[in-house]
Amino acid sequence: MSLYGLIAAFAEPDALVHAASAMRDKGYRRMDAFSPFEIRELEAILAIRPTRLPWAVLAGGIAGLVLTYALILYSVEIDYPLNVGGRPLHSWPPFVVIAFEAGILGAALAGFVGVLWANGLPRYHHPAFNAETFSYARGGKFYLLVETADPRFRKGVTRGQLTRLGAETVEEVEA
Amino acid sequence: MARTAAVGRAPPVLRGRHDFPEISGRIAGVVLNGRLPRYFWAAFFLCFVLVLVLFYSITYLVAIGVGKLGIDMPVVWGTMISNFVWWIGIGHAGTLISAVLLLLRQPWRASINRFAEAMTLFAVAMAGLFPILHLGRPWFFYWLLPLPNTHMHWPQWRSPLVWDFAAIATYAIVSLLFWFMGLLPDLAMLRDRAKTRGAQLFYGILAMGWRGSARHWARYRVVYYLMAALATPLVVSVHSIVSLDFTFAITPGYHSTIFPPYFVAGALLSGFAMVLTIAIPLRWAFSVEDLITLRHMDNAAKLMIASGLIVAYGYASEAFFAWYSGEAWERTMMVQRAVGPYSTLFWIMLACNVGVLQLLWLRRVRLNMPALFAIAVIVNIGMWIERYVIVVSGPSRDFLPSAWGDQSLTWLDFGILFGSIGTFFALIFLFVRILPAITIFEVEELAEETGRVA
Amino acid sequence: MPQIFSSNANGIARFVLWGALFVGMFVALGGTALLRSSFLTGVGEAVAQPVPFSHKHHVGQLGIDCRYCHNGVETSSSAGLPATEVCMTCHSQLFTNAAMLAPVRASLASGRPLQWKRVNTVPDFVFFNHSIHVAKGVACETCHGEVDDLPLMARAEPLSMEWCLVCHRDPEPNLRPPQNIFLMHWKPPEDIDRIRKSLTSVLDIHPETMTDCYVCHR
Amino acid sequence: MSATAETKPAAAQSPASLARRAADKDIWRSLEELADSGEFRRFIESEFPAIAARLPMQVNRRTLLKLAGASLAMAGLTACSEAESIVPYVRQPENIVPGRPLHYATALSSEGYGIGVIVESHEGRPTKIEGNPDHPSSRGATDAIMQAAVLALFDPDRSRVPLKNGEPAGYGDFLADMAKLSADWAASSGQGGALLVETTTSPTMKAQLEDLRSLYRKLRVYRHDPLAVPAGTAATAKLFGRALAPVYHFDRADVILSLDADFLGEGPGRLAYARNFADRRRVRRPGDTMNRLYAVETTPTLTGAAADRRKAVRPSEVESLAAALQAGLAAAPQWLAAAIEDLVGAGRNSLVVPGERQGPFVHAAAHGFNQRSGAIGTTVDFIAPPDALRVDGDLVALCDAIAGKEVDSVVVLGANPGFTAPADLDVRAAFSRLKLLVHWGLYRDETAQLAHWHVPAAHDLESWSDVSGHDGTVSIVQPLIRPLYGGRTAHEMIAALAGRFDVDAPGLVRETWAKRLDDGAWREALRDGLVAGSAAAPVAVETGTGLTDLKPEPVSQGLEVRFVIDPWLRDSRHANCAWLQELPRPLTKQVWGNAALISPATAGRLQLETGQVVNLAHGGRSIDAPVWIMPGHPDETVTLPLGFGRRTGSVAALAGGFDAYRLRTSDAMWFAGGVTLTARADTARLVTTQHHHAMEGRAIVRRASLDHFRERPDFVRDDVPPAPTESLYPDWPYDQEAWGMSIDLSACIGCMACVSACQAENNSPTVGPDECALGHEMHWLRVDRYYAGPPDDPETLFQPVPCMQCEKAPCEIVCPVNATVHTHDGLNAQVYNRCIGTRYCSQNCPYKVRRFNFLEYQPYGEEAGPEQAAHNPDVSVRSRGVMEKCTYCVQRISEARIHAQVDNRAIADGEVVTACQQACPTRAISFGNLNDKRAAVLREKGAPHSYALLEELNTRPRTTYLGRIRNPGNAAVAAEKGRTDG
Repeated sequence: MSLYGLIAAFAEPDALVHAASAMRDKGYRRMDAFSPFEIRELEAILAIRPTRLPWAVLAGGIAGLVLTYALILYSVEIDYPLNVGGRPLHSWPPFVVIAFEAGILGAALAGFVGVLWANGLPRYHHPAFNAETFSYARGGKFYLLVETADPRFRKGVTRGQLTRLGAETVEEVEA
Repeated sequence: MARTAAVGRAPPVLRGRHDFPEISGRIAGVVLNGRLPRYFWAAFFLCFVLVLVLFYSITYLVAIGVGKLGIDMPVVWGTMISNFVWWIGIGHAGTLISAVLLLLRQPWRASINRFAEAMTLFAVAMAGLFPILHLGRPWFFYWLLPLPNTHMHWPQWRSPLVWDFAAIATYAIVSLLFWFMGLLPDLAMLRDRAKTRGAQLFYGILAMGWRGSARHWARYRVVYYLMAALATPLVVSVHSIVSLDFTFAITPGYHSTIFPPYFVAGALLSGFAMVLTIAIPLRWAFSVEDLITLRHMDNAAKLMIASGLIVAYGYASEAFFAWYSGEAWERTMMVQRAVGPYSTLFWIMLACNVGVLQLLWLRRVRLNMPALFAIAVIVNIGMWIERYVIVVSGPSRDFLPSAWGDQSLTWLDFGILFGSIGTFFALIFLFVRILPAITIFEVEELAEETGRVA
Repeated sequence: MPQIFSSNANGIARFVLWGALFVGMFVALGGTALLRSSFLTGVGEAVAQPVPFSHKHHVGQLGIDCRYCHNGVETSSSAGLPATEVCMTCHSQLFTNAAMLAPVRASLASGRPLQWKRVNTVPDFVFFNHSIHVAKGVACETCHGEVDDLPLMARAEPLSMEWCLVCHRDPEPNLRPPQNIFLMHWKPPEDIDRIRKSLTSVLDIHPETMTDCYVCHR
Repeated sequence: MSATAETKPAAAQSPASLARRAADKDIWRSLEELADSGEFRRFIESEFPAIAARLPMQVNRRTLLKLAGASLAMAGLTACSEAESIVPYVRQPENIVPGRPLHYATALSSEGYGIGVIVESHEGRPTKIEGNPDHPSSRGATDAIMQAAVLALFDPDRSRVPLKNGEPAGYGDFLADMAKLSADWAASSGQGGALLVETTTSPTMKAQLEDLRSLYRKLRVYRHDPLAVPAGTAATAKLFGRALAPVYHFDRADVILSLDADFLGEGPGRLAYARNFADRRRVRRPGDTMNRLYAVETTPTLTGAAADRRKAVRPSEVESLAAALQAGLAAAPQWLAAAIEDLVGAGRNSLVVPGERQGPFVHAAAHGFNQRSGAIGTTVDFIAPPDALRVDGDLVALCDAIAGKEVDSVVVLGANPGFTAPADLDVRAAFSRLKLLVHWGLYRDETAQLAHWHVPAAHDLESWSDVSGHDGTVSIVQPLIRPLYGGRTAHEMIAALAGRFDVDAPGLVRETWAKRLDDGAWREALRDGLVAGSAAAPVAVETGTGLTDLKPEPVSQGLEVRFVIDPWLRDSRHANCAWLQELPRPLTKQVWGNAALISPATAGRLQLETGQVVNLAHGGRSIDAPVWIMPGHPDETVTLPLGFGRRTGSVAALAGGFDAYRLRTSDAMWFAGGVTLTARADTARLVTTQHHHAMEGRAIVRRASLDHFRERPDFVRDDVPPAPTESLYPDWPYDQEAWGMSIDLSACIGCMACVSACQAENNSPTVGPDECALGHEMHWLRVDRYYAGPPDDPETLFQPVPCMQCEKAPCEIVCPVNATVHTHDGLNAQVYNRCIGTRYCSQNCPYKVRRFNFLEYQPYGEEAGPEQAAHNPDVSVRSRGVMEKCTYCVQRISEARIHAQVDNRAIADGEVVTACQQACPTRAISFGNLNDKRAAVLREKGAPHSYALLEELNTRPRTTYLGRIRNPGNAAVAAEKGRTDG
């Protein structure tokens, strides 16, 4: 049973933020933080790159819009042209309405699928869950995980550092 | 991030200082180990009876035919359409609260957006029934979709009913996704709080292994906001399209360009009325007055009167342009609306949606829950009548007097309407039983923000 | 706290998601294919008849003209089925006491008609007219197949709206000179394309009018 | 001004109750029995396969929906339902090609007079009646009742087996009994025997009766016809010394005065008269002339509605008017004086028409005037009455004879005295004294139930006979189908009485004509539908002195009653025909019932509402009837339509209405004075298809006087919103045909023949009174009736409204599934099998001409009754939840196109005739290809007063109207009448 990393629990968001930045200053890179709600400060500290998901959403939107309009155009112009109320075959105003809705749908689906994909969800089994202390539920706690994979990781040293940063508990996490 | 609880003389969003275990504990408690009071089950049973009524009515309708509804020549549209518009309208407030208020960074949305979204979802589900029940041959409803078939046949894209289909489907799906995304962290919360294996698996599977990693949060936020940004134009387009069902037609009383904005406003009015109709009993029943505070009630009431005024303007301009158009049938139709066979309904509608609503100018009324609840219910009724009056009064007095005729409601019309209302509330009950009715993580976030300020 | 799910839960989850996707696609594609399969259209399925009448024998071997029995085909919407009399014109002389012809003789004696089973049938809201098709150069063979090879009649084409429309949109590939309408195994000459072009104009065929709904539905 | 209360009961009753009654068990049983009879077999077998496959009675169109369901449910793959049977003939009749209809000429009897028809027959199944253009009484037109003949033929309620004392018996047994009877009569030379016949014009029947009389000298013949109007012949007898019948020539009449005569709606010549009358009113250019009609009437009629000047008077006032007419200008009131002047001015081209219900004096006065003005020989001829028959009296006489023990055995041929006898005559009691009562009739009616023997009659379409038209022209009646229910003709009955059991009907008829027609002429007569040159020759008349000893009746005081015949049910003989029950009455638009009509003023005086029940008492008898406030009705007069209140027959039993016969006595057959009316508390449901009767000032029926038209030929454009000339959308090219219709509102008399023809042609269902009350009626074509002007003397306007076939159709763009789209020839096609019933199209149709199958109105499969055999096989039967509408009889267009295409030619003008156009007696409807420069419809549309309904909506209708032009003379009246809008 190999070691995945050390997970430290903090009582307050600020404590977590402080600890995280401190560890980063010590040169730790392979860290992750867990919190019941988002803590914006961590983004900089953990050097989280801005996500490219907005582009996926845009792409999804355009795809939905274009494909739908194309389908409509094909159906009225090529596949079965019909004189409906003496209106032109290509009556774009009504067609745009449908295409717009389809665009929204495409974008939303792309966003939803995208965020799951990017976050690697569903991920039912994750080392973090091995930690006895780790629980999303208690709500109050805020966790910092330092992975063994980090070049600076030394079990004892790291544990000490975390404890000194005010961690309530520091626990080894099995992979 | 500029979040503040300093909102003038309005009551605070949250009352008292909360710590996180306390919040999550209370909310999750309702779901996980909540012993629900007897009256909860009593109310649920009542709704369930209405669900059975709905099933019976639908079976009867499909087996015998739409002729058993009140519809006739010339008034071939009836309650199926007005129910549809009504329910869609109710849905809109939910999306508005969850999406628009999110974008506008309104802190007070936090504790009511969850059930508002649920309300949207169930309302849309109800609304989705009616276009199908409305059909003469419901079993062929799928012909509205561009499915591959051996007819080589397509939907007729110019028809507003096809736009409806697209709009409603999109709206339903987007609302569901948005709602589910919002639920993820709370599902994880419940997973980890669950005592029994069954609950763990149930919430665990739904939570998809969410663990609140900072990296996840970052992407999550971006997409959640994007979805909100998508939902906002969507919600406006949806009811505009619904209104186009009428505007697109040349029938007197339908053919009016004021409809889209006026329908959207009407939607918000009925929507917020429904939010209050649900929230007021809810916060009392689960004694979460400190999370769903008078501030929420107050704001919702304010939004009601705001949208209510737009609706009133809609009524006025309808009447004005009927006269201003100078077209005989538009004028006759409008006069007939006021003095004709449906005049009673028309005046009740005005009383509910314009008259009673004005009470909300008074802060006293806004903060008096029983009064607010009563007004909300009255507005709901008024808005249904509005839709019905619009649907029937036009065709009943249109171009050729020889073809004039009225429609009468049958037991089936009411069976389906009340059945759908019962079903809606039954779903709401189930929802508060198995899912957190208040967004835990956002309330915590909010608590933490306000905590800092304090 | 301990893991709720075992380590292979992730794999299972992925499998379920992808699986659902593929199953969905399979059902969609399979469904569209099924609609056109002979399993549902009944193409090529010989239908049991009260009398095992063989087109192969009467048309293929004896070379009897279609119109001898289906005498309404040029003038009427329905091609018509031969009256018992018509069968008996020959069979009062030939196979006069063949067992398989007993029902025919019985029919003539009792005045009760033979009850054949329909092979080529369209829904009753489809108004098909034989005379116009024959008049405009559409051969029997084109829709009914090479019946002179069939010991028992079977449907040659799906007769779906799709199938009808293909020809109604572009009839030219199915046209042939009127004198060859009733031929089986007709071999088009080299210059058939030119002939078809001229037929379209000579027979005054307007495909743009042939996809109007009321052409078939009234 | 809304004359009718809007009656809408809360709950609808279950659908198609008609049909379930029709599928009544015993009917099926008797059908099974029939199914084995040879001719019935052959009839069925000659049908399309599905029928014979499913005996007793299935029609292939009926199975449509099952297949439709099966096929469409599978997203429209081909209908691969289990192979249905296909059934050839055993012996194919050489002239029948399955799939090709045949047309036969014959004649239908209308109150004993013949109207020539052409019957369309599909594989031996008569499906549609059209008028015979060569027949003088039809001129190619039909009326509603004739259209319904096919439905009556297949009526499952028709009597099916002979009944002896109510028990089914064989026809053989009947003949045996008749043999006994004739033996007795031969012995006693007919002592105690009597025949009760209806009005007949059949030469064969007359000859047979004469033979019978000479065979049994003491045999008596009585005539009972509740609609009989003997006054006319009585008057001519007095006036000219011999009984004569007038034949009018409205085509020669410039000025017409009708003294309570409804010559457009009543009488054997009505179709011809309407045609001639309207032909003189086709104004296209300012130069054209027009006849003028003054109408005096005692109850609103079609003639009054068509009149240029109309005067409503109480029944008893007519005689004094006639007296004034006779006395001349001095005695006449101002308005009558004007009319008389006008008549005198027209000289020999004037015409005074006496109301046939009026007394001898009115007839005498009218004919006297015609004679003085020299009109006789020009606008009116007199012929020997085609219905002349030597009889020993009427029903009253018969009852007296029975009471006097002079008659002990009666044979009733067709008549139904059990229901239609005057109220003061106790027919039941009289008949109960008889030794033998034989009844021959189509139904097991009230009389049949009294009879010892009832024998089913053959329907006109099953019969061999002959019959004369209003001018004496004789048609040979030939059967379209063997008697479905083993019915016999009257000729066979009489022959049996004469002891001739071997004969058959065709033989008897041929016998009559043996001398006059050789075989060639006979075949010709059968082919043409009439015997050439058989029209009666006009009789030269010279004045007798009769008029002097005819005195006008005095004007009576108090409330008067005017009995009228229901326009469709007649004496109630058609009460079991759903088409007729549900066909709106021309003026009231009432269906499935009748009402007591009173004037607004009288209603005001008595404080009565439409629908309120009143009790009418006269001569010790009284009936309860709902009141109907009728604009233009004479004051202090109540109109009671006869024919309702029948309870025998499943359809008749559905109808509402009251039985006016119960108030009608033998001394007051048409008019009665001194009636007392007392209001009751309760109200009755009156079902009508039109609830609003004013045009609300909208330019719907655009109209003007002739003088105004001459000043402004395009008066239809005056003070109406201008029609848009442009559209946002590019015009679609219609380079092949472009079908269009024009309806002349001056010619339309509102007779409803078109509506009935449309129903017959297009398989439109009937829905029953309850569904009608909900506004679910299904007629594709409706004739709107508006009132303009004061309620007490309004102008009555008719406007037929079919689908307008808009080029920019609002209905099409809102259909989500392409179920209604445009065709290359500009039809607004409706694809029933694609429709899913969103009803958006109807919602968006400004003309509201679409009809929706709210429920399963046309049952199929086991539920369906024999009447489905009347269906047109070229038109789909629509299922529940499907929208339907007029498509200019697209099946007829397709038929014509296929024929034209097969012989590679263009469709000729007039080759496509819509059902409504074909039935119209006044040729108000013209239809054709607008791309055909020579098309008649193009000329109509070219007229200056041609306009499109609601043209300001820019829907570009293909159906247009010609503004209504009337000719009231006197410019002042014209101006006032011309411009007043409802």
